[in-house]
Amino acid sequence: MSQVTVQLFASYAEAFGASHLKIALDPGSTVDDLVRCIRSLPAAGSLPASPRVAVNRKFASPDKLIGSGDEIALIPPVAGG
Amino acid sequence: MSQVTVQLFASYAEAFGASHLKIALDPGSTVDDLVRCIRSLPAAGSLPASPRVAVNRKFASPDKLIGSGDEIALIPPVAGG
Amino acid sequence: MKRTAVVTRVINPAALIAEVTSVEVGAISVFLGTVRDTNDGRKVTGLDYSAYTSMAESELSGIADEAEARFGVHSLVVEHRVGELSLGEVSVAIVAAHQHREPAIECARFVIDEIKKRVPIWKREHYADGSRAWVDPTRATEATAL
Amino acid sequence: MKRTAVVTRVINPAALIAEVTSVEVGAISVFLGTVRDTNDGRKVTGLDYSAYTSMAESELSGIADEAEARFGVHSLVVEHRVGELSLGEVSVAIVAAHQHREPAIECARFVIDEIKKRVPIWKREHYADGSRAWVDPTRATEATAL
Repeated sequence: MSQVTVQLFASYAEAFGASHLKIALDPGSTVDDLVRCIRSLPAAGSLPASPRVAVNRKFASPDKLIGSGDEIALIPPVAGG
Repeated sequence: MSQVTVQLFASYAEAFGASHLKIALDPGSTVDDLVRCIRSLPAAGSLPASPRVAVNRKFASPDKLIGSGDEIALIPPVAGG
Repeated sequence: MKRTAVVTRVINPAALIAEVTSVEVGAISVFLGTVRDTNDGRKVTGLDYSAYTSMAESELSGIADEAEARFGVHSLVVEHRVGELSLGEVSVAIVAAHQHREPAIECARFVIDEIKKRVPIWKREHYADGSRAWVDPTRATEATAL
Repeated sequence: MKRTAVVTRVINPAALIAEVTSVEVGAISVFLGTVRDTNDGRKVTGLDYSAYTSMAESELSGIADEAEARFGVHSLVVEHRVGELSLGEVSVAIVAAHQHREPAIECARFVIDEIKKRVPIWKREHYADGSRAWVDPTRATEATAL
């Protein structure tokens, strides 16, 4: 059991009323496991089924393993340009 | 028999050593007739087989009839941009 | 030469054009995104952009690397502005220079298309009634056609 | 708004961008042609452009009308410079503004492609040995790929 910090931005930060979440994960957890944890939170209703996740500033696939020192962020639909 | 003035530009002006030519044409002559007259001139060696001709500031097809008051120009390959 | 940046100040297209100007290039293609007063039929009074800045800079830099490899551009400068923007202001500028025109134009198009897909920057519209809303291009009707 | 011109002075891209900037547009696409120091492998020291000015202005205006009809641009400004140009200077500038990016980009591309086909403007290159030669894109090997 380890705790990761998940950065939130824009509409997701607004939905959770916070700039980050602390999530407890079992060792060997993947991005998909993390997303399921987050989606079980009360404020997660407005999240899409598969929100994009960045690990160490790169978009990560659902099966990517999460390490204890990783920089993790939940990425709302981008709207730059 | 009437005389038209043909404006020359760039490489064509250089080839003829002049900014315009005076060409005598039979009534009812077309752009194609005019081109054949010009190609028969001694300095016309460097002209392409079918140089583009503008009549009244528009590219003209070979069968276009030439009127006495028309503004006529021989247009070298354009190289703007 | 390649430079990409997320900036919080006004973008100066003339300065970016000067940056890529060189006797070695024959074509400069520029794309500017600007703030419109209408979106999806709704009147917009202003915008703010926010970013996951470190990742946005990394993605912009990766896009520029890909663009350089793909189009062989001589130089490429990209700036995306974040923070509060007024109507008519420039939100993003892409300036690509090449010997020839086709790769310069295609490079600028590639960069703006990729930015819209994968740079973590978000736009919030401000409306006349004082309300604000995050733009979601995966939902918007008109924005998806952008 | 549409404006086209053959000019004998320096082209100022920033002024042209300002001309099309409006809260009604979201995308500005700019194409600049600039003077390179090399063509077909030969060192170029400068250029002069000459034009059949009245017809060039008429063709530019016709191209802009076609572009507006085809792409529905909000505004379009085109300037082509003639006379003596130094290396690195801008010979042609096309600035197209639209609500959305795709038509703005396609409009600028269309205009430069059409200019290369049918605007009666001619370019003479100056070489290091003092000689000068008119560029003929129908013959040149590299220029045809432009």
